[in-house]
Amino acid sequence: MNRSLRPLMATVIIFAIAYAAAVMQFPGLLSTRVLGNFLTDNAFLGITAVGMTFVILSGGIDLSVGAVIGFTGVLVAVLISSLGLHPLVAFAIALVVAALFGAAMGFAIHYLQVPAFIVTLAGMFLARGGASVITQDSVPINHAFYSYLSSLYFRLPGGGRLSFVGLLMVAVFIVGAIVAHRTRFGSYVYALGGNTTSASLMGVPVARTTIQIYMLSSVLAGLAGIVFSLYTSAGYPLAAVGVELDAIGAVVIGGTLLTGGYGFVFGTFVGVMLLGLVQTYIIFDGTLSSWWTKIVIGFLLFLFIVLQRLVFAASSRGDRAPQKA
Amino acid sequence: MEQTAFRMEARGVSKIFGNHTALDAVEFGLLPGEVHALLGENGAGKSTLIKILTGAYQPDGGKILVDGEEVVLNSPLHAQSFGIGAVYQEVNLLPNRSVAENLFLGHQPTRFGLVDRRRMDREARVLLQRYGLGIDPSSELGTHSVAVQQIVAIARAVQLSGKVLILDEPTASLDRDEVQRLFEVVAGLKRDGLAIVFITHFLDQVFALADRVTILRNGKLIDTRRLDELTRTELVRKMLGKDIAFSGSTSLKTERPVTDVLIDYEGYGKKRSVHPFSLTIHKGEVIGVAGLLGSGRTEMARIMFGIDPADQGTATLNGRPVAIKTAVDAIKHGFGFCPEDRKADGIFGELSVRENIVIALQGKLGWFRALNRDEQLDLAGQFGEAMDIRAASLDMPVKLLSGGNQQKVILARWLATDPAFLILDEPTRGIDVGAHAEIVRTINRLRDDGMALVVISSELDEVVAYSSRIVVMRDREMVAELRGEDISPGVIVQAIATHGEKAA
Amino acid sequence: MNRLAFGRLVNTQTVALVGVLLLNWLLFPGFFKIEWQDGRLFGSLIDVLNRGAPVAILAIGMTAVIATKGVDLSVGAVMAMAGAVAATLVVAGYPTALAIVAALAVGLLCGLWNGILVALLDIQPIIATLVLMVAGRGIAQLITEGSIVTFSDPALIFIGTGSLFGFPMPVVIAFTLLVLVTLAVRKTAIGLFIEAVGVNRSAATLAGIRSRLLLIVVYALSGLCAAIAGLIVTADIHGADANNAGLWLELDAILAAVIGGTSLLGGRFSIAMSVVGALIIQAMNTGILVSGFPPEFNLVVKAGMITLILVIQSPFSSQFMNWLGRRNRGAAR
Amino acid sequence: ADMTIGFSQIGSESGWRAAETSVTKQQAEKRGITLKFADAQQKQENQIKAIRGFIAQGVDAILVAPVVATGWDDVLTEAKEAKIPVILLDRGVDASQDLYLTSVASDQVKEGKVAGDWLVGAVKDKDCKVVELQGTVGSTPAINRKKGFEEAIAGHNNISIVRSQTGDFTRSKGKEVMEGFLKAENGGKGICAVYAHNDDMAVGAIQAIKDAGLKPGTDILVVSIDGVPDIFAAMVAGEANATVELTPNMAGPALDALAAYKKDGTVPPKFIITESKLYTPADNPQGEYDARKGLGY
Ligand SMILES: Nc1ncnc2c1ncn2[C@@H]1O[C@H](COP(=O)(O)OP(=O)(O)OP(=O)(O)O)[C@@H](O)[C@H]1O
Ligand SMILES: Nc1ncnc2c1ncn2[C@@H]1O[C@H](COP(=O)(O)OP(=O)(O)OP(=O)(O)O)[C@@H](O)[C@H]1O
Ligand SMILES: [Mg+2]
Ligand SMILES: [Mg+2]
Repeated sequence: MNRSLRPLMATVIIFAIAYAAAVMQFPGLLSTRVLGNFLTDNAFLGITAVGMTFVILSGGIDLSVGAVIGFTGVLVAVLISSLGLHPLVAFAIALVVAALFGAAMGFAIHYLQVPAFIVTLAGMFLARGGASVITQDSVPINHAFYSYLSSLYFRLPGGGRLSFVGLLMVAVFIVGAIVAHRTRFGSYVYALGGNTTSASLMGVPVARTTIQIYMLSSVLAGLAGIVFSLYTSAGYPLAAVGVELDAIGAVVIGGTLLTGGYGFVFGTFVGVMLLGLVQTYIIFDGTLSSWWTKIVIGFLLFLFIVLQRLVFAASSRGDRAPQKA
Repeated sequence: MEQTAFRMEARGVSKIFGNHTALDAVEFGLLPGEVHALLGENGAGKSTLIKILTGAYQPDGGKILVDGEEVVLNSPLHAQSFGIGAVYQEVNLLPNRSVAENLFLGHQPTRFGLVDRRRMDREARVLLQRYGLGIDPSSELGTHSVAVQQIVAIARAVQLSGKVLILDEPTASLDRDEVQRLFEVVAGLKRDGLAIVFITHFLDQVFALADRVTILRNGKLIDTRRLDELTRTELVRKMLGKDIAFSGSTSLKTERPVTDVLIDYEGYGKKRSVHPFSLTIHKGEVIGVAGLLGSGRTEMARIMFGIDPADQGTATLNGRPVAIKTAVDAIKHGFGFCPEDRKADGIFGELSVRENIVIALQGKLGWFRALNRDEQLDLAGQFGEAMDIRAASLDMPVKLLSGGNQQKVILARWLATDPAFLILDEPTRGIDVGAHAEIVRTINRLRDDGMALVVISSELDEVVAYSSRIVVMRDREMVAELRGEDISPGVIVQAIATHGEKAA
Repeated sequence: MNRLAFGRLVNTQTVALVGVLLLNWLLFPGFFKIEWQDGRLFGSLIDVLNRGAPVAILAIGMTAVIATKGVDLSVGAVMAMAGAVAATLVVAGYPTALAIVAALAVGLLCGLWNGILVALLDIQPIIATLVLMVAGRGIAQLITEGSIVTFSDPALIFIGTGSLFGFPMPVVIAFTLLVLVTLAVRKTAIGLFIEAVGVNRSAATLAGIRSRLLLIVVYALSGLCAAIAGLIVTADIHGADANNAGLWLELDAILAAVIGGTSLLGGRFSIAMSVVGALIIQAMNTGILVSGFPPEFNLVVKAGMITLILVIQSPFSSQFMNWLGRRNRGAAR
Repeated sequence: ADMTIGFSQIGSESGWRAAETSVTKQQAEKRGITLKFADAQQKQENQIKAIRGFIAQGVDAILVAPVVATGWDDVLTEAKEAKIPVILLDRGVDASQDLYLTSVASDQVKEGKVAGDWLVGAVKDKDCKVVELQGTVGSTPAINRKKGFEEAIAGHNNISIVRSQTGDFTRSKGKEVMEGFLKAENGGKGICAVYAHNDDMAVGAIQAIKDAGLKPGTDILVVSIDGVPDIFAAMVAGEANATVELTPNMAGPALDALAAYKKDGTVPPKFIITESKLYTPADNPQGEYDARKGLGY
């Protein structure tokens, strides 16, 4: 098997085992309702994580995504509620703003050679601060189109709902996977993650690709912000605090190496679902206090990475077996 | 518009790094259908020149012409669009991607805007076959040896170059057959009218392949000549600015009296890596290790040094059994190891030359017996001088040194630990004739001082020059041990081949 | 020699610090006023030192970790744990010394845990330490049961609010730690080894450096520093606030190290400069406080300042300065 | 009847919040109710997930302490469709009133107003410069408590807020910010009172005032909101002047209303407003301290 597929396989296996174990304890977890909720509730995280996957594959990191979600939400809300724009116009504006923001970060990372960690940290402060400068309150969005979008869903047998935002996330994952694995841009992303110097000597347009990667991440975070605002019908400057860590966690659990160059978009999907499963499991359990919740999440995270290493080690044994002629 | 016959031309090109002038108004012209050797000592500026010719660096002065027209090459990609392809000195590929993708990155065949993987793999397979490489194009490049990667890099460059092909020390990690194949490919390209730049430190290869030579010294152009106007001695004199004795090929293999045994490996090996081997190494002896690509020479060295600890057999040092489970153990017992992949395993790029030299000794001394700055400077100065390291300052980052000088730094690092047993994996890779002779001399000197050495090299002439005994590896198995009369390139080749036939 | 030492003091970090301080002075004229009161120094400048101390202490450990190409996200949570342990123990009537030792031991243990995950299990540092970042705060809350454990033990409080030679204790502790750790890494070979492991771990191992042990020691140091910082903030407010102690301070500590010139890619590091970085961050915070800006602008101002400092520090701008210099010289000719 | 109730709590960001959680658990236990608890770690999205999870499990009722006012329509509609009554604790929401059974909460604007009124009464006609320690920027209580206080002092020109910064609802930031205020206002000599949006920040501010060599409660008046044990301890020491209680027992009235509704369909009032009681050193602070100590603050 291809070496780089192994962590992905590990994640998928762990997810399957974890899900089976959880269902044994709470059969309710198998209902279409829970499955539908998985997609809907994690839609904004999933969309963000797709962008984060590209960033991490290229060897970078984007700490600003949570703040960008908050900022776009507020921007969209203010554009619709205060300025009376049509939501679609507001979406377009928000995505353009997000794209510019991402481009500026990519520009700073490439041309000023400041580490991505720090540029995007400053970006996080800026977006979060910008949102609270626009408004401190949470701004409700009342618009017919909004209610239409947010209540758009297919009913599944068994009371579950397949919502518009859930499907949107799936679509973003599919497009993301195609872009990452089947386009030149995707191969450039992996190239940057492999070795920037080599990539540039091999003719990869490093500056353009870097800027595009951070643009992509910010645009997807912006899209996630729109989804979040659909989800809550409001824009709130403090929305989605800390989502960047969840997104990074999902990407890494999904088998992508933080050092860049290895990983799959699909792995991130499994990672998001795994995080969702942990949360749902804890809710179903319902006996954990605030602190035990944190301890258990930390412990499960630990368990996943250790298991992943074990599966990885087990499958890489016999890697360089001598091929006697 | 000035018209010249040159396919590509550099006029008065200069490059300055900080205070150091790496290139000083260099003139360089390439004719279509020629193989042009670019020669010079380590640090002469060869790699810098080709980086400028391929847009990886911007010149600080002068201009570049392609087909008589002035161009500004602002990136390798831009250079590629002019049909200029290059293999850089350090293998610059992506270990994390498949072989096929490394071959086609940026030019992947597409269908409906998406990369057509199947076609890409198919084309890659065909392409690699020209170089006799039967590897799976969808396998990860990083899982292959340096040599394989080198071939892939060459295949990529050839593929991209419509007009100019630049090869910076492409043969450094190739064995004879591979070199031969490469030469055939280059000859074919030459017939097709490509202009080819060829950088190497192997003068034999220069004479075998090149039509013209350009010689650089200290960043200055010394001469450009047709090769048939030059003798070997003249060439070397131009490169070094002085005469040298070819100690390498003239040294005498005196049958040495067998002295004390230093280390004795008995049935030593590691499952799934190297078959158990037995080897007795005496003080004052050089064991040469020969073998084909991927025959397991590097792996054997790593086992000897405890990086991948052996799981069977015993090692006896000075008559006492020793357990060598880590590099730290090995160093404690007076071992040293110069790895083959200098960039990945040898050099601390950001650290200074001084720190790079003292680090192994410091590692041996431990955390708390720190060498102070003066001691470090002393040591670095002493061993730097012994190895003739050309560095503007001992405090400059080692990554700014030329490839050959980096190799010398690593050697100096181990000599500073005063080892009893030194393992050198391809120590002369990428080293100029002067330094090459220097290293061969050093190996001989160390042997005479009573040190035991194991030297892995793909250069049979070189192995023959300094080895007291030669072991031949094949398929990760030690298949022959040659001594005395048998130590000659012909016998070695035969040993590899014969055993190969037997095994097949 | 003297000129050399002085020259080393004039660098982007110190210039930035002086710049921020001057800006504060423009916004608030009394900024540099220092008074002697009740046997100790008082003034905004002292506040900067005092409030900057916890992050400075975190930055000391963080710098070493970052120099090995790692990062330690758990320091904030470790601070909370150490504080919780110390406070609960003194409230339960144990001697102060025991409480302090226990808190430090907890920090050390956490650091060892991180180090083992990174060095022995080869887990990527960001994820390895994320485990403790999440779980650690939970453990701290478990100890305090979510409430603020208030204590009145004078010896413990002294760590946070006492003073020595006129300086607040946190400043004294941070300074002592800075000197000790700097000596420890520079007078031994540890500093060189840290840089070597950070630049090229594989080569370091081949050169006979015990890189795994070194990594464990470095993370343990970071944990210990976090525990000390945790004790200080706990002592400062006479209570262990497991919910908020050290919250997001890991980001400040990383920022301090980066402003201090340590690359997140590992290699060269300077602990003293990281401490200066921490002071720059605190000077910014204090400046925002005394300036009277509405709080909703805090983050925007901070983002702007960070960007400015990093742009000034970037290789790009030094190239730009070189280019300017060369052009001017060219013009003069 | 054996009832299972889901409780979606915001998180555990302060001692008061911890007390609310433990009181809610106690109240449920007292009534023989099984409580499913979910901590949202300060995130609305987690609360929505939790509520959806409760619906999927088919609980009998849901308690929510909403982290923000907006964004609840969809999930509350889902609960309504599943015929699960929802009760809001501690804060209200901007959603149609028929989506929840009742809302048990304090009036945050009033809390600020009570604090402001106390200050107006305490300083009479004297000039008074107030410094304000705000809660987390953008949080509902911070916005409302600021508003209420400003309403109370409006029209009293002798009282003015001279500085206002966020102390993030924490003790340590409260202390740090207060230190800054003291420096900025001439060593604190110009400050007559500090108004903190919660008691934790007030406790921090008290320490800062003491460190600066002034007497909190005398040189600088201290008024704040919540009524946590430590502020009563400060009152005992004469270092705090007033606090407005925010009871952690929101669950008691909520569960009572729920029980009545389940029993015979009694529809409770839409808003059950808890009392915003003012406590001063005259109200037996030692007794209040002792009474609260065991509540999990
Ligand atoms: N990026 C750089 N910064 C500073 N100095 C550099 C840089 N690159 C090369 N140099 C210096 O320029 C000189 C020429 O180096 P170059 O790599 O071109 O030599 P070379 O002829 O290719 O040597 P070798 O045969 O060892 O590969 C050397 O002295 C080297 O130290
Ligand atoms: N031509 C090849 N085709 C496929 N795999 C190869 C080839 N050459 C080398 N390899 C792989 O790389 C490994 C090389 O092992 P090792 O590096 O110990 O060999 P070596 O004799 O030192 O060769 P080198 O000349 O590369 O130094 C082999 O085990 C093999 O898996
Ligand atoms: Mg070179
Ligand atoms: Mg080898």
